[in-house]
Amino acid sequence: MEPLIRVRGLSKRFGPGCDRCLDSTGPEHDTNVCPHCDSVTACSDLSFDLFPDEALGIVGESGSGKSTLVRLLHFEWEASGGSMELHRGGAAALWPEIFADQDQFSANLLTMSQFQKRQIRNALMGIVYQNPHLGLRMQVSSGGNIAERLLGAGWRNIAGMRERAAELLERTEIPVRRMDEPPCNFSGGMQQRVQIAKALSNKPLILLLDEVTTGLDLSVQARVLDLIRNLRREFKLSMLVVSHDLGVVNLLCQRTMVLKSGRVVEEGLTDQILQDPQHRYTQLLVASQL
Amino acid sequence: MITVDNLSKNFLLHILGEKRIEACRAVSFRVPPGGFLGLSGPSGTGKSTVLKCLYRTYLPTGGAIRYDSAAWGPVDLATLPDRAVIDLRHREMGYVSQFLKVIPRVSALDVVMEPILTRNGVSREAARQRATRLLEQLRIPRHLFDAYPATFSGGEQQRVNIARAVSWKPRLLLLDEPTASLDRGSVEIVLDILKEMRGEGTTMIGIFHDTALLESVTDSVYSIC
Amino acid sequence: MQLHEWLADDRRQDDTARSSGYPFGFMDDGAKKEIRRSILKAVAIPGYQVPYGSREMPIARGWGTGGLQITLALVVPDDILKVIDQGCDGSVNAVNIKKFVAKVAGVAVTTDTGEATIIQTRHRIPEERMTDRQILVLQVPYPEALREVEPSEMETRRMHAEADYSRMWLHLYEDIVNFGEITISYRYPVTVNGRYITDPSPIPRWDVPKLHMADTLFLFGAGREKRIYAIPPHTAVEPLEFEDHTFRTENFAGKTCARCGAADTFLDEVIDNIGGGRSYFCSDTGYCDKRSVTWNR
Amino acid sequence: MSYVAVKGGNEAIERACQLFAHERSKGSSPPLGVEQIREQLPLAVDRVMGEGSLYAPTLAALALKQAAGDTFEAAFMLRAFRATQQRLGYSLALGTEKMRIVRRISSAFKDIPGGQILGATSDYTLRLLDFDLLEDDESRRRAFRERLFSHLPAEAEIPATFPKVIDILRREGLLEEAPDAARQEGPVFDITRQPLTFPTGRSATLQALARGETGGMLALAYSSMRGYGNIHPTLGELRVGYLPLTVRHPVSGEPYVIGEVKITEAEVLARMQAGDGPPKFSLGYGLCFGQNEIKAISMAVLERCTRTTHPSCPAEDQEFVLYHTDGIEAMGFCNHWKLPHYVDFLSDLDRLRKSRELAGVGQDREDNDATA
Repeated sequence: MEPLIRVRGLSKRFGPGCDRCLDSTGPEHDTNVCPHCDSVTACSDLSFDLFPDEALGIVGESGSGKSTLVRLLHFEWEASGGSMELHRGGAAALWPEIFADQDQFSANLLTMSQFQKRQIRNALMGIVYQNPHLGLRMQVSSGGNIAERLLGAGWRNIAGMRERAAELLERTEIPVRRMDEPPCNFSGGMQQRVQIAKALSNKPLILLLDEVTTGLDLSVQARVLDLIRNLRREFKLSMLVVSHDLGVVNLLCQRTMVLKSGRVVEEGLTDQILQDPQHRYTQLLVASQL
Repeated sequence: MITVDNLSKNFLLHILGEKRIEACRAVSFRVPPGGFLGLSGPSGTGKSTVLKCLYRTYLPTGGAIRYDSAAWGPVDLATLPDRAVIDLRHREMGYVSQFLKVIPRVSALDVVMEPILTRNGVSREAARQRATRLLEQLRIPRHLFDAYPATFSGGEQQRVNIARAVSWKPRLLLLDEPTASLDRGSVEIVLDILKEMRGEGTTMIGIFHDTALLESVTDSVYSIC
Repeated sequence: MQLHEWLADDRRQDDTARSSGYPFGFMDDGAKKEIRRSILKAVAIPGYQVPYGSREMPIARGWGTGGLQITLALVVPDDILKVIDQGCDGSVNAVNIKKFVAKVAGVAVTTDTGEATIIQTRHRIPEERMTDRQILVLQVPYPEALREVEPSEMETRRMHAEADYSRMWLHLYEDIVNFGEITISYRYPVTVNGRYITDPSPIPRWDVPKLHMADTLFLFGAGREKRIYAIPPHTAVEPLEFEDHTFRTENFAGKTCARCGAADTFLDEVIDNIGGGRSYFCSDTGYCDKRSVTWNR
Repeated sequence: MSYVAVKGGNEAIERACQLFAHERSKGSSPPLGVEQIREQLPLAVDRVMGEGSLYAPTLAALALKQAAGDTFEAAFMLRAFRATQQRLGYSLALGTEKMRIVRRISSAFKDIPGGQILGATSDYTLRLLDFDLLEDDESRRRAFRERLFSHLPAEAEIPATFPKVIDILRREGLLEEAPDAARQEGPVFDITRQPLTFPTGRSATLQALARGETGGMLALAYSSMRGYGNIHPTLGELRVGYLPLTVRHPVSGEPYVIGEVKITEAEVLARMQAGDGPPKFSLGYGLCFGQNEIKAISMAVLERCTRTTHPSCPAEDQEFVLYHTDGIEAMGFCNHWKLPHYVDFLSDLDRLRKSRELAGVGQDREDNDATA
C-alpha cells in the first residue's frame, strides 16, 4: 500500500545557523539551541510516511519540534530543508501540474509557490490548533468560520453552505441554533469542536491535530477525543495527532513517532512504544505516565 | 502456518542504568494450519512474551517468526514493517489478553460489533445480530449490552473480551490465559466456541495455567523452561 | 480620436497652453510618460492596481487628483472634455476641474455625453452607453476593495497575488447573516476578467452592470493612494454575489424624474421642505437636459 | 559650555529668550500688528482659539505674534492665560438651529431645505500660487472690493433658522437615538476641573476633542477613514456661523444673550450597526471654535469611532484618542526631551556597558570559548 504523504529530511532552523549546529544539538545534547551561534534547530531531518486512513501519533515534550512539524506541513512556516510529496491518488485530478507524467508522487510541495501551497492546503488538509484563537475568527459567526473554507474552495450558495455548516456542527455535537453566534461566546470544548467542524468543512484527506485537547476539562477532552475517533472512522481520514499525552495517542493512533530536541528518536506500533520502548527518552516518557 | 525459530527477547532498560532483563531464549516451534499449540511452563518463563513477540507488541531481540500470510505470503513477523503488521492484525491475527483492554465510553455491544464492521464489512444490522448472539452465548445479561464494560466484573469483562476476539473469525488467534478469571460454566462455553472456530480453520496458540484444560483443548504442547 | 489619426496630424503647440506659463497638460513630459506607461500596464492586467508616482495637483487630495492626472496625461488638443460629479456637470468641483483642464490643455468642453471624447467622473457612470471612441476616467478614493476586511496594504497585496479572497466572501456571508442581505451600497466589489477583485469606485450598484463587456475603456485613478487600474473594453466584470443572494441594483419603482419624466435613470432624492417631502430628479444632468428638451416639446 | 551646571546657565537662558524675541523683530519689514493678524489670518486665530479653548480673537492674535506663528506655542499661551481667569458661570444649553449661518452644506443630499450655502471657503479654489499677492496694497484691495460688490443684487434675505438635515432623518427613524449622556440632566463634566477617567461620558469626550490639536485629530480620523476600523462617514451637515450665547440673568434669572461665538459644527452619518433593532445610521458630532472644518469633521468621525463597542483599531479606542489629541500635553511632553536627562542617561550607559560585558562583546567570540 502506498503512503498518502511522503516526508523526507524535514528540518526547520530559526536564526543564522552555522556548520556546527547539527552536531551540537539533538537528543544526545538534550537541546536544540546551538551553543555556537544561538540558532534553534526546531526540527531536523524528520522522515516518515502517512498512509491513507491512518492515525499517526507524534509525541514529545515541549521543545521537541512536534508543533513545528505541524506548522511546516500546513505550510505556515517555510521549511529550511527537506521534502514533502503527495501521492497521485491523493489529488491527481486537482493539480495535474505538480505530478511529472508517470510519477506516483508529486514534486516537493514545500518548494512550490505560495499560491499552489494554499490551494493544496485548502483542499487537502484541515487543522485544529490547541489555541482556538489560531484556528478561528472569534468575532465571525461559527457558521461563518466554516463557510470561509467553503468559500475558499469556490462554494457560492448561501443555503448550501449553511446546510453544510449545520450538518458539520451537528456531527460535532454543537446546537445548530447557535450557528450564527461567534465562537467567542462558546466554551473551550465547543470552540475546539467548531475548529473540528471547520477543519472537516471541505472533506480534507488529512487532519492535523496539534494538542487539541490540552487544557480542556477531562469530561470535555473525552468527548472531543471520542468525536475525533468516530469522525476518523466515518470519513476515512488520515490524521497526524500531536500530543504530549501518551493516553491521547494511545486512544487514537495505531503508529506513533517519538520526538526529542527536534529529532525522531523512535517510531513504531503504538502498543509496542508503550509496552516495549527502545530509546532511552521513550522509556523515560513512558515511565513518567501517570 | 507459523514457524518460530530460535526466538529470544531481552529488555534493555536505559533509565535503570542500562539494566538488561532476559525474557525468553531459544524458543522454537511449528504450528500447522488449523492446529492448536499450547504453551506451558511455570509463570515468569516468558510464555506471554512469546505471544507478544508474535503479535509484535514486543520487538523480538533474535530469531525468526515465519508466518504464511494469506495477504502477504510467507513473512517474518520479527522484522515485518509496522504497516504490514497493522494490516495483518486487521485482517488475519487476533489476540486475546488476560484482561479486557477497555476502550473507554464504548458499550459492550459496540465493542464486539466494531471488529465485525471494520473487518468483515457486513451491514450494521448483521453485525449487531452476530454480536448479540455471541454475548448471549457467553451469558452476558441483556441489560448490560449498552453499558460500558469498564463497569463490569472481571469475568464479564473477559467474556466480552473473548466475544470481541472471536467475533470476526481471524486466521490466527493468540490466547494469553483467556479463561483465567472465568467460572466453570463459562470456560466450557469458551472451549465450545474455540472448537467451533477450529472447525472453520482458525489456527491457535494459547496459554492456559490449568494444565488439564491445556491438554484437553490443544493438539500439542510446547513447554518453555 | 484614434491614436493614429492624432499622430498623423501635425499638432501645433496650442497658444492658450503656453500663455498659462505651464507646460501643455500642466504636468511635465516625464510625469505624463510615467502615467501613460502605468495606464498601459493597467490595461494589460485588467483589475490590477498599478502603483505610480502620483504628482500633487493644484486641487486637494481626495478631490480628484488621480482622475485629473489620467485626463491630463491622455488629453490632446482636439479632445472634447466632459466632467461630472455625482452625475452633475454643474457640480462645483466638476466645474473647477473642467476649467482647469481647459486652461492648461486648451480643449473644448461639453455636457453632452455623446459628444465627449474623454469624460472624467466622480461616483457615477453616464446613463448613455459609451462607445469605443470614448474613455471614461473615474476618480477613486479607495482603490483597494479588500480594505473592507484588511487594513494593511502589505497584506491585501499578498491576498491579490494569491487570489486569496475567501475573507472578502466571508464578509459578504456575514452581512447576509447579520442583515439578511449584502449591505454594500456603493463600491460594490466586482471580479474583473475572472481574476482580480476590484473596487469600481463609489458608484452606486445601479452603474455596476455598465462596466461589464462595455465598448468603452474605463480608467480608474486614485491620486492620494497612488494607484491606477483599468477595465478594458469587452472585459467580464461580475459583482460578487451568491447563487441564492444575487446582485440587485437600487429600486426606483414608481418614481420618475420630475424634470424629464425618465423612469430608467438613477434618481437623486431632494428634500423639499422641513416636513420632509421629497422630489426626484435624474442624477445624470447631461442626459436629463437632452431628454427634457425633447420631453417638454 | 555645559548645559546647566555652571553658574552662567541662567544668564544663557535669559540670552536665549532675548535672541528669540530679536529673531522676531530684526527684519526690515514693518512690525506685524495684532489687528493685522486678527483680520488677515483669521483661520490661524480660529485654530489657536480652538486649541487654546479660549474665545478671544485679539489675545489669540497676540499669542500668534508672540510665538512667531507657532500655533502650538500660541495655543499653549492662550491655555495658560485662560487658567488665570475666574469662572463666572455656565451658559444655557444651545440648539444650533438658531445659528447665524455664514456657511452651510450637506453632502448627503443634492439639495436641502434652506439650500446649500457655500459661504466663504477655499475648498473650490485652484491651489495655484497667486503671485499678484506679492505686491498687495490697500488700493488693490479697495478696487477688488468694489468690483466684487458692484454687481451683487440687493441684500438677499437670509432665513433666521435652517432645519437640521439629521432631524429630518431622525424623524424618519433612520437615525440612532441620541445616547442617554446627551439627555443628562446633571452638571456638565468639566475637563478643566476634573481629570479624565475612562470610559468617559460623551460630554467629556466632546470637550476634550473640542480643544484637541487639529493635526493630531486629523491623523487619527484619517486612519479610520482609510480603512482602520469600519466607519464610512458621510457628512450629514457642516455649518459655520455665529452662535448666540445666552446666560441666566444673575438677578432676574431670565435668559439673555451676552454675545456671539463663531463656531464650526459637523454632523457625520456612519454606516449602520449590527446592533439590536432594525439597522440605523449612527451619528458622529463635532463642534469647535471659529472656522476649522478639518477639525470639526475629524472630531465628528473620532466621536463616532470612540463609541464603537469592540474597538478594533487605535482610532476607535477612546482612551488612545483622548490621551493623544491634546496639543498642549503632546507638544509639552515632546519638548520635555530637550530637558537635561544626563542623570538618567548615565544609568542607562552603565546598564548597557554591563550587559555588553556579560555578552562578552569586545573580545573576540572564539577566545571567549577558550577562557570559558
